[in-house]
Amino acid sequence: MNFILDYYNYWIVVFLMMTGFYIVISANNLVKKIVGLNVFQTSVFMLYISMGKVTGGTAPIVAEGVTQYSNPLPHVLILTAIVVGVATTAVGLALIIRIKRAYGTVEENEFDNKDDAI
Amino acid sequence: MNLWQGIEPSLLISLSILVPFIGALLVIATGKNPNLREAITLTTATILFTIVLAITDHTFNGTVLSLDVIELFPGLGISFEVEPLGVLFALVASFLWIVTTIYAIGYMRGHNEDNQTRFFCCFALAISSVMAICFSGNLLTLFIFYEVLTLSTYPLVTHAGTEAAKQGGRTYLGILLGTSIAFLLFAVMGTYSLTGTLDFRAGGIFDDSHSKIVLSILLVLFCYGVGKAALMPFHRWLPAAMVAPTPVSALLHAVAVVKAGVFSILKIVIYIFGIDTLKELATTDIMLYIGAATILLSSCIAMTKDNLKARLAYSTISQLSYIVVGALLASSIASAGAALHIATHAVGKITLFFCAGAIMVASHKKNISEMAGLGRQMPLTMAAFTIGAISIIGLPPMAGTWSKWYLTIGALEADKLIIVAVLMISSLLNIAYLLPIPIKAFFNTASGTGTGESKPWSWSETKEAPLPMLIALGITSFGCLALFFYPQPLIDLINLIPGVSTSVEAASNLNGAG
Amino acid sequence: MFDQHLPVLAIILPLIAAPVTLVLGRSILSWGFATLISAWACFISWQLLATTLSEGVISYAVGGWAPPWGIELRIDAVNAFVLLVVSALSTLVLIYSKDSIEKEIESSNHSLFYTAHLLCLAGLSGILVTGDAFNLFVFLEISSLATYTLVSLASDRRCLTAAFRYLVMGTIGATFILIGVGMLYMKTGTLNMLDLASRIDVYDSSRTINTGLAFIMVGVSIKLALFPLHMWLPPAYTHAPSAVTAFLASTATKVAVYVMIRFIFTIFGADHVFDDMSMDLILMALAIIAIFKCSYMAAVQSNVKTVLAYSSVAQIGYMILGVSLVSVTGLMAGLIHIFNHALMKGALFMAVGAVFYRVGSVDIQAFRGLGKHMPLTMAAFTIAGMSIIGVPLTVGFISKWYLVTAALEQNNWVLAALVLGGSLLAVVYIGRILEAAYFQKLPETQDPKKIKEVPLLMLAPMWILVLANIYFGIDTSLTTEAASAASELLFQNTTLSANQLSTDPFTSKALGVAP
Amino acid sequence: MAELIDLVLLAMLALTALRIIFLKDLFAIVMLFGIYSFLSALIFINLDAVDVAFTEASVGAGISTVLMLGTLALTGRKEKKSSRSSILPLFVVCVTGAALIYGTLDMPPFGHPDNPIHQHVAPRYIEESPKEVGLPNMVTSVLASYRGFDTFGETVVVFAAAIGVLSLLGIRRRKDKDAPESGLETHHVLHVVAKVIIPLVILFALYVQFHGDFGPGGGFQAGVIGAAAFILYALVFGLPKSFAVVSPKILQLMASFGVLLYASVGLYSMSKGGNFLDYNKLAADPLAGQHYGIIIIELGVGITVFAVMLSIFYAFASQAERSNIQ
Amino acid sequence: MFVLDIISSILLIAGVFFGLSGAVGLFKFPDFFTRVHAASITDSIAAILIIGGLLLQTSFDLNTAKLLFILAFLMITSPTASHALAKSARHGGLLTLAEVKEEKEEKQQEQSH
Repeated sequence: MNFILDYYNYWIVVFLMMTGFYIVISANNLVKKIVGLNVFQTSVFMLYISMGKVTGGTAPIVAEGVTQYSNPLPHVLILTAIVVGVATTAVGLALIIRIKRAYGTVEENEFDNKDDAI
Repeated sequence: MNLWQGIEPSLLISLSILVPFIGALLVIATGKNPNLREAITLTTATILFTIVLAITDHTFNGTVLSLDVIELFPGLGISFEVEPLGVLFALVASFLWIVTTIYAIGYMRGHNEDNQTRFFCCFALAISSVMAICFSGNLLTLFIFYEVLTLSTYPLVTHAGTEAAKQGGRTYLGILLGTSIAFLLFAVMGTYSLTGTLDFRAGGIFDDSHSKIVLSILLVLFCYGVGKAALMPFHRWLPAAMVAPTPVSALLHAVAVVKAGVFSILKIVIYIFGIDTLKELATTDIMLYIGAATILLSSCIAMTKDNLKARLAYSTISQLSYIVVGALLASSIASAGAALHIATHAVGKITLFFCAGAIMVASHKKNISEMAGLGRQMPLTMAAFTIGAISIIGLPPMAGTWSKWYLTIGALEADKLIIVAVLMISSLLNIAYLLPIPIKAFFNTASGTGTGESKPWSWSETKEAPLPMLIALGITSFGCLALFFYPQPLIDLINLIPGVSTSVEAASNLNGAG
Repeated sequence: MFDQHLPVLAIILPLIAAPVTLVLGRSILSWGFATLISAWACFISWQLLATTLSEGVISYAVGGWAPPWGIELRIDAVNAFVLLVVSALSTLVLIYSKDSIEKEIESSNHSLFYTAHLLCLAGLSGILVTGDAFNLFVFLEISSLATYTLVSLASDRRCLTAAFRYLVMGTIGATFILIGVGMLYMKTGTLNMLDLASRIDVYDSSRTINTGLAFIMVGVSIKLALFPLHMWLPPAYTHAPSAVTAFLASTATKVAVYVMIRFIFTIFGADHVFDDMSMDLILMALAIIAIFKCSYMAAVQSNVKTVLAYSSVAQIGYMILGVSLVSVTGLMAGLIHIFNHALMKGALFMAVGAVFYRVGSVDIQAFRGLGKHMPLTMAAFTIAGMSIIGVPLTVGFISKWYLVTAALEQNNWVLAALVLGGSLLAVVYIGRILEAAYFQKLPETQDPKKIKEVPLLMLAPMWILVLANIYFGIDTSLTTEAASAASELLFQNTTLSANQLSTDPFTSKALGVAP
Repeated sequence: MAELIDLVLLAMLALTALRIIFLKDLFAIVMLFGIYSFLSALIFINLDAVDVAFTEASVGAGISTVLMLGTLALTGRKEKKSSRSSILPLFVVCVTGAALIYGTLDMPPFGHPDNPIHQHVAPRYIEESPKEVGLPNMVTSVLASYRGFDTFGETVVVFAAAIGVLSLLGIRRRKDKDAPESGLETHHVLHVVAKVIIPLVILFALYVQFHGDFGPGGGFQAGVIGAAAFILYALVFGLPKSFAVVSPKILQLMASFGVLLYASVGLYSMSKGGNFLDYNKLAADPLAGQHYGIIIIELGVGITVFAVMLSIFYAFASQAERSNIQ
Repeated sequence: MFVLDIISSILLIAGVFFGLSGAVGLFKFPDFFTRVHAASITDSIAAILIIGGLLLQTSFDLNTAKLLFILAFLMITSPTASHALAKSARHGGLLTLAEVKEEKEEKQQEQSH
């Protein structure tokens, strides 16, 4: 029981990651792929944040009478990672729009048929 | 006979390699003007020959010429060192280059080929890499210039640019590059990792510490890695290369390239393995018999060929195997015979090829069956052909006699009677596929002209090849004769090779010692 | 005055130059500026290499915070060596691209192209120079984003789908790396590479650490297109503008290889990765499959750029093979091949770009008869091709030599034979192109007057690379010196991290002295 | 109690994710992703990561969703039936997941105070940073000072994204005046309300920008919120009007300027003899120096993010207009 | 403070009730406009009640002010949102139930004639 209490968080997060990962590699629609990518990354962020948590700690902002702070480092890393994620998303979506204009579809198998695939 | 007294001996090596190279550049530069271009080629060839003569001079005086160019890997690099065997080969190649150039001028013009500049340029490049091979001081250098030779002759093979030529070129490049990368380089690096050196040393670089099995494997790798030696089953490239213009076939595929192959094998056998080590290897005999088989088989194939050049090509294959066999007999006399055969066969075979080219230019005949009665039209050519043929067969009074003689003695000394038998049989085969040609040419009347022999023969009906070609023919066929009556310089040169001697008792002493 | 700042300058020069280039706008201006900056960066990395070879490791604490609290830039022979390759290639490609992109990228995007190129350069340099695992991720993303942009700049619509695939695969790879780094951080509490190295040993053979290792390996393998994960590379290289392909093919994957080497040797320690996890067998198997499968694929393609792309995957196989041999010589062979392959592929792709510039197609049919009409370009192509094959007196021969030597050192004769056999396939795919170029006539559709040599600005960098191919194939002192120094250093690290246990990781003593 | 909330939220997340897999309506998928993002933001708050939550809510749920919707407007909202088999992906995912689960088994227990990461590097941030950097918000001080180089790289990533989107889409300004006036010009209520709200939003953005040192917030959040204000304006009053307010060209300049501002701080500290981004050298008193440095670089980040986000939106929106006209 | 707690909890519970009812309505109601009506309950009355409840929980300091701000924002934005939704739906030519019925009847009359 204690074991489960220690790890349930990680396990659910892993499950979420894999859901996102599955969407990425299984989806045929490019927009859905991008959504999956975001779900995947957001779940990874959760992994980081949950490792920074200290039970009984508070947000790492100095306040009187608080001794136990959660770990600020993962927060910093994830702040960066989130922005990186949105940057990638933007470029990906822009690509999708261009693909739509060039091929008239955003379904992977369809525009594969329109070109001789390499 | 040393015109280059003034020059620092070790400089001669670099000269001998650079001169043809510069010649090639000049040829490109003067490509617009054929006369100038060919004059340059000719002068380059002559200069080169004098240089090689000078080097020979030094070798006889016993001065050691060596030159380290650059270190590719720590303790291993491109380096040159003159030794008798190389000098012998260099002499042959550079001398025949002059002759071939004269011939080629006549041929190319008579045939008015295009891309002549590329032709002469690549030709010079090939010669320069041959020189480098001759004087290479270690296995790496040998390998590198072996590759360069392959690549520089590829354009010559595909010279015509026709589909057939490209096909031939593919086979040529495929087999030569393939074997050399897959086997030769492998063997070279294996040797390096075993001994830590690649230098050519008298008596070989292997000692008893190395396991005989590995050495046996290496030997096989070397023999097949040097694809230019055309040991069966890697001989296909040589007939394929016959699509090239005849001068190319003559010099490169009767002399330079193939001889570079057998030369490499000789050199590896003598200076890497060492004759004594060779005796103890299991695979030596195997390769020996493969060589013997090649001799017989290719002679048989030669008989079936009607195309003259193809027949000569297969004859070349069998003759090359003589040298391989001689090398693998692991007896000093046999090695001497092999070395000598490089020279004698070169002279003989180039004569034959010249004749083939002359016939092609003069009467546009490729096939032997069409050549009946040709002797009346081209008596000189056919006479030369006869001389060359006899020399190849090894009958006195032609040069071929000596080399075969020594080979046979060597075989006897190594008491390998089978090999003796093989040599004899193959001589018969040579007779069978070479002599009929001149006989037909002289004594049969051309099939078309009905009863030709009724009217006497007169100069009027001769249609000889252009003059330069005839000159070349004359020189080489004279060479065949000369080498029979005056082989001494070459033999002396060969006797300088460590562990190799033409005298039976010296050999036996040496074996006793070894 | 900036001497002690060289490590950071190598990154921030292009980083700062990028926005300036965007502001400059006009194509010619931004070209000149970008080229200058890149050349300067190249000079800096040269200085860095010289310094590291003479004085050893340079450590630079960004923001003045001593590692592991701040971010450390750490330069040793390894990354200085690769950094030199990257910056030098970038400079040459920039010179080349001025004319090349005229044909391939619409003029409104030229300044954006240069900006993206500089960003990519900055990202790659950052990956190389940084000594911090997470900082590496950030710069990885910078370079990746710039790369997607560069690939998608081409005029052919297929570049879009190629770029998208690249983006998805690349992001997955980056996220895997992120997961892996997270697991390491979770067990050790630090992100600084050396500190990680010293603290991982405490938790050695922990399941979390091993999973982290696995994820990082997979992520990096995606980035470097190791065999089963290479599917994004051929389309991307085929449809990207030629200048971009020349740059990426010769730098991006190399940097990924460096990352793998860095993680294996410096952080996890070769003994752990190879002995405990027997990662070397996996890598070796994949590398060999890559060499043969992709060389074969290259031999059957009709688009020359695709041919070269597949050949790149095969060549990466050689590098990984060198790494997987777990010997100083093997690693050295890998590093040398990083350098040499950059030279060959750069030259090859530049030549192909030149052909596209004149003929407007890179199909193998388009090469017919070019030997006569574009002699210099095709000569360059020929020599570089020889180098790929591994013909003596070219760099290709050198790397093959060291690779085979490394294999034979371990008496692994089969492997040596395989390596040599692989180069036979190279003969095939290069031979096809050369034959078309030299032994076929120009098709009637092309008028011979239009097909002439390309401008000097395209020829010059191409030939600089070709000459480098020959020069470094003959005088190998620089490459061998740097590479051997690097590989010895890496193996030291492996042993070092083991006995760092005794020293206290909190003190910066174990982390090398900050200048 | 906290664990309970955590568990509930995680469960909701799992449901949302699964739903995304099986839905075919892309619009719904995107909306679900927005929800997913918000839920994860809640989890972040629950795990004491207020700054992250703030960023996730504004960047992840805000901008990303808007961009996805913009894309959907152009690509259509229905996903076609795909013929591809889902066996291989499922297999890959299962393997990866199994590996991850295997990896979790040796992880330090969740939330345990003496986990390695709370022992090794972080303690200094927690104990020293108020004295060394002088900011109550440790995240900001680590972000901007200890790991300032990361943040610099991150700003450049954003910039790179702008480059990518511009090179792909470009911002086309409509030449033809007779084209239908876009925006929601008939919604008078919207106009009024927007006019009321937008200033407040901008004010809030500024607050977040400059209060970031003391509470949650900072350059990124501020930049995004500011961009949101203008996006609202563009939505309500139409693209041409907002072009008139902030033209794309100016945005490009701003984006570059932000990065350069950040870099200039580093260069200045170098010229003062410190290392790159060494704020201690910026002023006589190290603490003051840190303060100046952080404020300036946060400003740089804010400007860049604002400019980039807005111009990305411009690019997407101008595409939409184009397709409307055609 | 006991009284305040009770009041606040009452408010909270009421708010939650309205929120739920709004959600239920969102699912149950027949057409778009009625659903908008149901949804707008959630973010008008429910929000007011919940925030009111929270207000009583605070110790009347900065947080109180913040909550009030939020409330004000919601009061402005959520009606506007619902309005905009309905209006644009109307622009898009969406009909209310009644209108749909009328149309049906007209059709039937036409057919009967």
